[in-house]
Amino acid sequence: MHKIKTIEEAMGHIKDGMTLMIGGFLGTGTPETFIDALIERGVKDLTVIGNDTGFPDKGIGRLIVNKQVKKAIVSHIGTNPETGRQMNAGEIEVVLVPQGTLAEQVRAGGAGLGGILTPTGLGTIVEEGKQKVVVQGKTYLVEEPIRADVALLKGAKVDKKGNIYYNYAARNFNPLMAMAADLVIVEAETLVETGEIHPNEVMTPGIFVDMIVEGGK
Amino acid sequence: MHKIKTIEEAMGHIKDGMTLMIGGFLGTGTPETFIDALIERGVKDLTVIGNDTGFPDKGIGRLIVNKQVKKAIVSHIGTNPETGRQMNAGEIEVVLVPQGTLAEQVRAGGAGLGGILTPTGLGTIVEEGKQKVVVQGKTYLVEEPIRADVALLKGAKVDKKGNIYYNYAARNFNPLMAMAADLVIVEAETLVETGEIHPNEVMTPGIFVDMIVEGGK
Amino acid sequence: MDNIREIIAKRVAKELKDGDVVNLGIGLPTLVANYIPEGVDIILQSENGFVGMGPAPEAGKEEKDLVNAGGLNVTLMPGAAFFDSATSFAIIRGGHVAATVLGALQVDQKGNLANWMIPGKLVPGMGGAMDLVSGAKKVIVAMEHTAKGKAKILKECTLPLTAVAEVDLIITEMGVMAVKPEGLVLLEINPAYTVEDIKAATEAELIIADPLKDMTV
Amino acid sequence: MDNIREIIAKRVAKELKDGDVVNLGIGLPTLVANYIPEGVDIILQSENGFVGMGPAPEAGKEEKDLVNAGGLNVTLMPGAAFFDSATSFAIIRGGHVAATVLGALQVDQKGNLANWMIPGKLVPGMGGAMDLVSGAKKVIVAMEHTAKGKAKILKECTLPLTAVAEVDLIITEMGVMAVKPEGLVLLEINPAYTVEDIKAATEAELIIADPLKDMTV
Repeated sequence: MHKIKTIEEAMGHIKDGMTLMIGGFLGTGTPETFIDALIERGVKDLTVIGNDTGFPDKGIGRLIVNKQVKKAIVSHIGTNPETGRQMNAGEIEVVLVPQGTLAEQVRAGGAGLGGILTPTGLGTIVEEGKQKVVVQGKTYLVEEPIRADVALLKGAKVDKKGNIYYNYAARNFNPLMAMAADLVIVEAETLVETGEIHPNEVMTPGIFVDMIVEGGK
Repeated sequence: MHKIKTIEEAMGHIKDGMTLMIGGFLGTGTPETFIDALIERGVKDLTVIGNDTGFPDKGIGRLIVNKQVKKAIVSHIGTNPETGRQMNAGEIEVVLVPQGTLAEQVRAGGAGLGGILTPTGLGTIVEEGKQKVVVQGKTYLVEEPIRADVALLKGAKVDKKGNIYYNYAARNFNPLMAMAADLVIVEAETLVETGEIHPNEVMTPGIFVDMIVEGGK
Repeated sequence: MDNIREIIAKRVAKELKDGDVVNLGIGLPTLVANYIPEGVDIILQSENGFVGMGPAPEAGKEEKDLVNAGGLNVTLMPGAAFFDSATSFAIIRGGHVAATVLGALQVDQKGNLANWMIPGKLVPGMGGAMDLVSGAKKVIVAMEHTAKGKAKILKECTLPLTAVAEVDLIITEMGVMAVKPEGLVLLEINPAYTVEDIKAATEAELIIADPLKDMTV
Repeated sequence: MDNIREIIAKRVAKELKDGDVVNLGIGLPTLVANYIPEGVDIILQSENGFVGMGPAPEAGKEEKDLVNAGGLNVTLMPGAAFFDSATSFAIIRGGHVAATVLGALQVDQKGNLANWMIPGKLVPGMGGAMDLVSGAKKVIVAMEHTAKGKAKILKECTLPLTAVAEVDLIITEMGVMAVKPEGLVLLEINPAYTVEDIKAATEAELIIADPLKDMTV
C-alpha cells in the first residue's frame, strides 16, 4: 500500500461536479497546495463542504473567487464578500449550517450513524424541513449525515502509512472529514517515517487516508 | 482552582444509590485505586456504567463481587461469571448495550445531543421499546444520551489543571465519560506539572476534570 | 464610542467567576478578556478548537496555526488543550461552557436573540453562535444599547432568530437587564442615564428592579 | 480438533486482501492472523481502541495497557494508532473495516447471525459484535460446521439475533458458503467430505455452485 503520490496523480482524481470536503477554519488547516492545484486544473461545478469560505485570497475562498464552486455547505461566509455577492446574484447556492451541527453531520457520515439529535437551531429557520424527535421530554432536530466524494486535508506531520498529527488550531474539521469521504487525500507539511508519530499521539489513523502528497505550506 | 485531592476527599463524594461511569475495558484503564476505596467505604446500591464488568478480581467486577452494584449498564459480562450468577438470581439488574452504541450514548450525554441514530441492533431484541427514525430511506434506532453523577477515570499522565494523557488501550471509554458526569475524578498514574503534556497531545482537556487523585497503579 | 465599549466590557467581566470556561464572541466581547478582575482565573474557549486562549502575541512572535475563531493570532495560557471541531462543540453544546458573551442585532424580552442575518441584506451565517447560545450555561448579550438611535432591545425580534429564549443577561452602556419568567428586568443602571432615558431607548417592556442598583465598572 | 480450527483459519486468511483493515473476533478467528499469505499486509483493528495490532509478545516483554479486546497482551505493528471507544466504533460502524471474522452459535440462509446469548442459559452480552456485523463491509462467520453433531447453519435462527441479513460468507471445516439473493450457496467443498456429508450436517437449504470448487488451504 504505497500512499505517497505526486500532486498531479492525487488531484487527477478530482472531476467536475464532485463533492469535496476541505479541512480548515478561515484557512488555518486548509491544504492550500491542493487549492492551488484545483485552480490550475480548473475543475468546476464543485460542491464544497467546509467550516467557512475563508477569505478571497485564503482557504476555500479562492475556489469561490475563481468561480469553481456551484454549492457551498458551510457555517459562515462573512469573511469572504465574494461568496455573498455570488449568492445574491444567484451564481452559487449556499447552505448555512450551525458549526457544531456541521461537525456532527460530517462525523456521523464517517461513523455510520444515521444522524444526530441536536437542540441547536430549534425555533429558527434552521429547523425548516427537518424531522423532530422527542427524547426524555425534550424536542430535538434530526440532523442527517454528510459524506463527500473526496476529502482534502492538511497535516503538520504525516507518516508513510498516512497517520496524521495536526498542529494547534489547524486540526478543526480535518479529523472528521478524514472519515467521511470515499477518497481521502492529505497534504503533508512534513512527511515523516512510519513510527515517528507515537501511536498514542496519532490524531487521524492512517487507515482513513488513501493518498499523501508531500509539500504543504 | 485547586483540583488535587486526597483519595478520602474525592471518594467522600460518592454516596449510596449514585450512578457511576467507570473507565476501562476489561480492567485496562480502570482506576483500580478508586475501586479499592469504594470497596473499603462500602457504598452500595450503585448503578455502574462501563464497557464490561471486568473479571472477578479486576476492574468493575470487584464491585459486583462485593455486592455494591444494583444495576450495571455494560456491553458484556462474559468474563465475570459472578455478574451472570447475580443476574440469574435476581440480585442485580443488567442492561446489555452494543459497545459502539454505549460509546455514542455516553458521548451524546456529554455533548448535549439528544442521542444518535444507529443501524446497530435493528431487527434484534436491542430495538425493543426504542423509537425509530427513517433517514435517507434507511431505518435507524434512536439511542438516547446517558449521563452519570460521577465519572471515575484513570490517566497515565495528568497535569495539575486536569489535562489527561492516556496510554495505549487504557484510553477506551475514559475520554467520553470525562464529558458526561456531574463530577469527574481522575486517578493519575503520574501527576505532572501543567505544560508537561503538549497542548496538541492532551486527550481529555482539564476543563472536564473536577478532582485529581495522585497514585494510580 | 471606545468609552462605551470599555464600559460594557468591564461590566461583563464582573459576571465571570474563577474557574469559568468562557467563550467570547468576535468584536466587543473579545475586549472582556482585558478586564478580568485580579485573582479571577477564567479559561477562554475558542470554538475553532482549543481552551486556554491567551492574549494577542507581541509583533513578530506570532505562531502559525495559533489563531482564534476570528483568524487572529493569539497566545496560549498554561494548561491549554487542542481538539477537533466535534469536540469543540461537544464542549459548547454539552454545557461545559459557563458563559458565552456575544453581540446581537436584536434581543427581546423573552430572551430571543437575532444576530446572524438580515434577510436580503446581510447573510454572514451563524457560525458557532446557534450552538453557543443553545449550549452555554449563561448567555450574556454585550452590545451598545441602540443602533444609530434605533432600539435593539425589543418586545419581539423581527429578524431571523439565532435561538429561542436562551439569553440570560443583556449588558449595554446604559445598564444590566436580566431575562426572567416575569419579563425583562432592569437590574442596574449606569448613573449617567435616567430610567426614562433607558425606557426611551428600549422597545421591550422593562420591569425596574427595586432596589435598582448602580452599574459600577 | 486443532486441525479443524487450523483448516478454517487458513481458509479465512485467503479472503483477506493487501491493505485490508480486519477485525478478528476472540477464539478461532484470532488464529487467522497466523496464516496471512506472504506479501499480504493486513491491518488488524482491535475494538478496545487501536489499529496495527501485532502478535502476542515474548514472555517477559508484555507492555502494560497494550492488550487486545480479550484482555491479552499483544504487540504493535509499525504505524499503529490508538483512539477512544467512540472512534473505534466509528471505524467499525462507518464501514472502514473491510472484513470482520467472528464465530456463531447459529447462522441462517438469509445471513442472519446469532452469537451473543442463549436465553435462560448463557448471556455473555453482545460486546462489539452487533456493531461489527452491522458495519463491516464483509462479514465472515468462521466456525466448526456443527456443535456436538447439531446443525448450526439453519433455515432460520432460533436464538436472539446479533444482526439481520449481514453475513456474507460462512467458512467451516467442510466448506465455504456465501449468502446470496437466491439463497445459501456452497462455493467450495473440503475434499475430505462429500456434498451429501455437508447437506446432512446443514439444516439450511444449500444451493450447490456449478462448478463446485475444492476448498484449498
